[in-house]
Amino acid sequence: MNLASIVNNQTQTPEAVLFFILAPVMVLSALGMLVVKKAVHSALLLAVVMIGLAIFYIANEAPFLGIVQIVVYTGAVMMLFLFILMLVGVDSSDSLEETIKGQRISAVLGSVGVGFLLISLLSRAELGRAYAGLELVNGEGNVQAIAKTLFTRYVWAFEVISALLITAALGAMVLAHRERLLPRKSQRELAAERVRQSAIPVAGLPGPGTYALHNAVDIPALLPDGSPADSSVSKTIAARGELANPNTFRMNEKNEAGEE
Amino acid sequence: MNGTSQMLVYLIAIPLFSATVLLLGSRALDKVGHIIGTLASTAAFVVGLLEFFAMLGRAPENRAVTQPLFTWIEVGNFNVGATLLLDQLSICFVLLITGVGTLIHIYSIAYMSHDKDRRRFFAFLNLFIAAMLLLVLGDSYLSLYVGWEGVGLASYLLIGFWNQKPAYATAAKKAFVANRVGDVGLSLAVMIAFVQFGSVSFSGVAEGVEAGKASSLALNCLGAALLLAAVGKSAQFPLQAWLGDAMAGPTPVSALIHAATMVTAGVYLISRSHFVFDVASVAQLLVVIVGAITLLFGAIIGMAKDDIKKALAASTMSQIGYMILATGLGPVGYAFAMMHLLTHGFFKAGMFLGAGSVMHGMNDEVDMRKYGALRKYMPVTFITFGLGYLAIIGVPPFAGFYSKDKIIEIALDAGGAKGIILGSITLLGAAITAFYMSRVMLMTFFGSKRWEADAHPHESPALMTIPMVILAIGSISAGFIFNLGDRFINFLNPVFHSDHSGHGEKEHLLPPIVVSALALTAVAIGVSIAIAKYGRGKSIPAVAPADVSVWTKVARRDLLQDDLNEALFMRPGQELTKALAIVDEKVIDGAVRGVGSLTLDVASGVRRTQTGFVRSYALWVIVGAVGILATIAVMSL
Amino acid sequence: MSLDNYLYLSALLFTIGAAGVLIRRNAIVVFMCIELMLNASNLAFVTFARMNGSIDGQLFAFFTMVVAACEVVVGLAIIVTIYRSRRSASVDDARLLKL
Amino acid sequence: MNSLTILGALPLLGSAALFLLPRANELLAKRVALGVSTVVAVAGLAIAMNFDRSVTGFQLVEKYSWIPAFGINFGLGVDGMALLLILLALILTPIVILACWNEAEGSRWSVKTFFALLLILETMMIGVFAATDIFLFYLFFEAMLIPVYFLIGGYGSGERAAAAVKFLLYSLFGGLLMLASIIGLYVVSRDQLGAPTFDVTELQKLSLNNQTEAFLFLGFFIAFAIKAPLWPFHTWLPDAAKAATPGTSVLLLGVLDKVGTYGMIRFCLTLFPDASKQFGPTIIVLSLISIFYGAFLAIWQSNGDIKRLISYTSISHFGFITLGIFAFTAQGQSGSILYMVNHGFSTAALFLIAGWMIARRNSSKVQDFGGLQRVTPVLAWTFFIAGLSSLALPGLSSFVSEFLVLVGTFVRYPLAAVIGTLGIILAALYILIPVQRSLHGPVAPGNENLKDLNLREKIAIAPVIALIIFFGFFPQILLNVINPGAQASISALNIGPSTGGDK
Repeated sequence: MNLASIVNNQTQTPEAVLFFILAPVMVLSALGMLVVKKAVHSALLLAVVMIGLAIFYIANEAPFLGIVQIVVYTGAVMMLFLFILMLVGVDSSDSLEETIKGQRISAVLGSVGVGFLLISLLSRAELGRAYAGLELVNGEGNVQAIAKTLFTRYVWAFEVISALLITAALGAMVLAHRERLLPRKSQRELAAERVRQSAIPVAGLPGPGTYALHNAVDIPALLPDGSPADSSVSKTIAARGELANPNTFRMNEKNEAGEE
Repeated sequence: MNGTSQMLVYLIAIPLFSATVLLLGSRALDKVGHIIGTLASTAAFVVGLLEFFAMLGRAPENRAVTQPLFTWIEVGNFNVGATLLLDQLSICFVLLITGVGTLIHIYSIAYMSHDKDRRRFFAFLNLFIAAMLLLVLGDSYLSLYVGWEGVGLASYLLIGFWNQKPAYATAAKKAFVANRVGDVGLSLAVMIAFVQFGSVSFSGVAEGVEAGKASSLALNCLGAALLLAAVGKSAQFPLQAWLGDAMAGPTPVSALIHAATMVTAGVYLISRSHFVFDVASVAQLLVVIVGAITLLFGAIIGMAKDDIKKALAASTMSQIGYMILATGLGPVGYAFAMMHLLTHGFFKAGMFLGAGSVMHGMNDEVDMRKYGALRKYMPVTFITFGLGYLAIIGVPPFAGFYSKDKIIEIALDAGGAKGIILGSITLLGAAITAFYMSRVMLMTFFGSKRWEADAHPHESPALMTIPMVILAIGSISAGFIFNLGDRFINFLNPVFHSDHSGHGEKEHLLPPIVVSALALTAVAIGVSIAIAKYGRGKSIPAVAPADVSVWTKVARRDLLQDDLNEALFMRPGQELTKALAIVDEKVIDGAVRGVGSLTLDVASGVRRTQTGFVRSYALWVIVGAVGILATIAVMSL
Repeated sequence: MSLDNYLYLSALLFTIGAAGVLIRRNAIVVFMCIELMLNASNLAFVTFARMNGSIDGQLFAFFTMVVAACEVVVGLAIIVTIYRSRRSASVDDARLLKL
Repeated sequence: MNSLTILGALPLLGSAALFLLPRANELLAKRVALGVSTVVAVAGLAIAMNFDRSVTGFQLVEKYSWIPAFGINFGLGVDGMALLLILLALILTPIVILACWNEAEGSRWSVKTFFALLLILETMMIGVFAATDIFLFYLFFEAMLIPVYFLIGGYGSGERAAAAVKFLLYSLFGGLLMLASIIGLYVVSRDQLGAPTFDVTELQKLSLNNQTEAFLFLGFFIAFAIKAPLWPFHTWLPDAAKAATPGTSVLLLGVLDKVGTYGMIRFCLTLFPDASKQFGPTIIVLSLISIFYGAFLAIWQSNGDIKRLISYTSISHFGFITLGIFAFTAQGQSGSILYMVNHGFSTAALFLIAGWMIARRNSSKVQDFGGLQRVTPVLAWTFFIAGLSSLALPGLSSFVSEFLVLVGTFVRYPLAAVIGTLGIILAALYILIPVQRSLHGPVAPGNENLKDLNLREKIAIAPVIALIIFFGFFPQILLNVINPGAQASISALNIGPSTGGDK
């Protein structure tokens, strides 16, 4: 017997168990989305909800949708979100301080109202209580069933939605396209500009350790006057505070060092 | 049945065509414009004469002829043809209009010779002749209406001929508007006639009245409406105020339009509508009252005027009062009214031309106080003017005697107290007429010279004097000829159906000879007072004395007619206009704009909900969702 | 267990997602909450499909996923564009709609 | 036969051609516009020759199914009234183009666009009068606003933007009410006739209950009263007329506003006879108010703006037109229709000449003129004749129509007619006062060197003046076309004696 089949309008016990374990997790995750400060955390919590949903789809005899949910949402869409978060700034955390007067309280009231009304209406709705189940329909397999309907009855909608998809892709490209305000500079111009801006050395930055007595990457090069050139060392190293002092490798001091 | 004539249309068409040519023509026509105009008028006169003789050749009951031209307006049973009608009544007018009109055209050639717009002047004169002929030739009230307003237009144009002077332009406007008030009456009359009789032609209405189609109330309303029209056009009380100002026009215009022809159109209208007034006793009484009041009104104003033209205008008003009064006296009066109208046409036109001649010689001075002793310098003018003077005051055997005397006679015969009152008024009017006309005569031609320094009076050229002479001849003879064996009365009889050819047979209040004696006595009294006051040896101040009685002041102000009009109509009208302008701006448009600004206010209030925070908007979405869900929940309970 | 429980869960997740949209200010988190709402409705679709014994619910869920994918692509591109010009991913900072 | 469609399409094609012309070659654009409109006018007159005056219904009928689901047809056809109004539009358009040759120069937009808009407007005018399908009528009714809006807003003067918006909002408001009524008619026709229809002749067969009819009537009537405009829906007109170029004003007042009164006859009276009777007395009162209100404000404007003055006189005249329509008599009806045509010509003349005066003097204030008769006699005389036509001087065309309206009203409502007749006194004032101020008197400073009309202007104004005079004496030519339809519409009302004098 199929685990998903319905008996006396009731699901079988394993499904109930699954539901009562997963549903609270999902609700809590969803609620968590509202309260966590960091957007990344919200995204992760959303992913949890989505995976839960995918499982429920499968439980609801929609394996195809379940897979698609994981592939498209949890895979593609959530990745997209994360990419954007990276672009916008990973750690830009939201202040949860409300700035619009009365917004939060009315939001909570409104949402609670919607939820309350939805649930109460659902509970009173006549939903065709003799549940049919999808065993018959999914007889040849869920994907086949979906395909059969999609390419017959919904073929027009399918075509339209594909047009929508293409349009959306185009739209995204247009939006992301940065309008060029000035003509592109040729290499020659770039070079001339570079020479004119004396702040940047024309010949390129010195490598680490040049003229110094050591050529490790954390040793700054020495300028002609003997002072160390900070720009010759990677900034990361400088940030870590792992910059070595070239003076420690000076000749006259080397002896002192050797003596020690 | 009436005969037809194919020539009637030329009466109107010739002057109309000439007017069009003169108006549209270029400056090249300037040199011959006056000749074309005069020829057109003369041609119309010739046509009129031909028609007249043709008419005399027919039996009295077949003398009326018609000429249907085309269907003018036909809607449902409202059917008005453009048809011309020439009967005994119209032919009198046709001859008067074209005859006097032609004389005045001739006179104007000289009078207007220095005006660079002379061509235009003649065009207007021709336009007037055409319109006036249409007025008297139309066979329906509506055709008459066209001529009626046409002469009003011509009058407007001619009064305002020198409209570069604001006062003259205002006078023209005043005349037109006063006439328009009268036109309301004519409009209403046509409407009443149509509703009551289904026809607006004279014959149709006459038949309807005869058949008793209309109630007495309707007939009296019709009569009153017609009277209103006549009052407006003929400058009768209470619409008389425009006539004095109308003297702003060139003097030939005053002679033709505002003395001889147009202003008598009211008399024509009432006479033409005799069938209505014969059965509408109240309207008829109103006619008499209007005539009587105007008669005295004009006479009183005439006494106080120093402007020779305004004095003559007041006299015109008064004389037309006589005519109107006569028409109000029933069948017996129409013919006498017509007779007085024709004789008045001669002598008043003659006197106006005389006045014009005087002005011509006196640098366009109109103030009689600056005349005096002109008889030696302008002999022809003096003699023709004097003949007219004798005619108007009613000295036998001049024309005015016959016509005015008859009116006094029938006024006395009106019966009872009415007869006595009317008789006294007409006699009083005759006395006053004699007084103020003598005053004009004395101040202008006798006494001492009171000229302005640069005045060089001289006799006018022949082109001006000849018409005056012809008119003077008319003033002498017309009355006598008309009255010879009641010829005129009998001629008009088929129109008025008044079987009073032997009016002598009726019971008189006083015998005719006594009436004539009374009238002559009244005239004599008037003349004597005038001589006593303005005669030989009396000094006449060059400036009108200010220390005169209140009555004189009132009379000089035209018996306060303008003040009254201003207080009753103009001021309230102006206030109303101003108030309405404010209402339009503030209330009606204010309401409209109020809707606009209300929308803006509401919008700026609602705008506050748009904080720009996308989360607030989202909140509203949620609120909406809650609302929808709640509705579903409530509905499904 | 009744299948209704899936629906209740779906409603609950949907509500939480909505609340997240209203409360969080980081555009990316808001966006993730929207995804949560879409996913919650997908769960309802799938459950309905099972209840009614018809595959259509699953197809709807499938379509929703495609649309959601499109939305994510465009939405994130917009976020990036805004971030590039404003140096901020907070939805409160972009309030040009206000007059 | 689809002569009406072709007629209507011609100006549209012309405007398309204008848009294709080079912007710089203004003269070419003007010539093309004049040529196209003249051709259309000639074609219209040729079509009119085929009109059978003895038939009462629609002629030159065309009908193509357009939106079958709602029973909407592309239906065209004309009766006497529609034909005359179309001809009015066709004759006025070339005259306006010729008269306003240089009007569009120096504006925000190009000259060719101005003339293209005029031609588009001509198409709309033909369409609105020829439509026999209410939906199509509504379409033209609203679409007409577009070119006018741009003509006012793009080429006007002063507060043109505000005036254009005011005009647009007013008209849209009315149009909305009408749309509601049209939808109402659609619903009723679907219920009663089985299939929904918008055909005017079909819709006459409906039997509506009183309340429905009253509401539907009001929807149409208010839209038309705004368009006409009737007091108190008039305040857009003076603003629009003042801001618009004279040519636009001519078409706006001369033709477009006639859609209001035309609609009252075509739709209000025929579709809602009972409601028309019910509201008749009220509308008579509104008309009387309009007559006097417009007249008084016109008199007031003789201290002010000449274009506003003319538009207020039009409000007064429109009062006469509605008076005649709702008198429900043959005379009133024919008179009103004739009035529409005559008013078109007299207002056209007034506006065109006022426009020339303003262009010469660079001011639209009446006080700034003065003594023009001495300086520019032809200009002054044409203005004077146009003014006389406006005050309905007998012998000029508007007299016949005004008098017919009054007679027709007198038959049914004597008191209203008496009051209305008093309006002619005010007419004399509102014409003669500005005439005196602007044409007479001493030459006002600044006017000494004004130029008289040139040949182009004379050619433009001559036909209008000629028609004004001609139709004063031969109105029967027009009345023969008008009468059958007018009498049919009155007898369809079934409202007792429709003409006077039947005793």
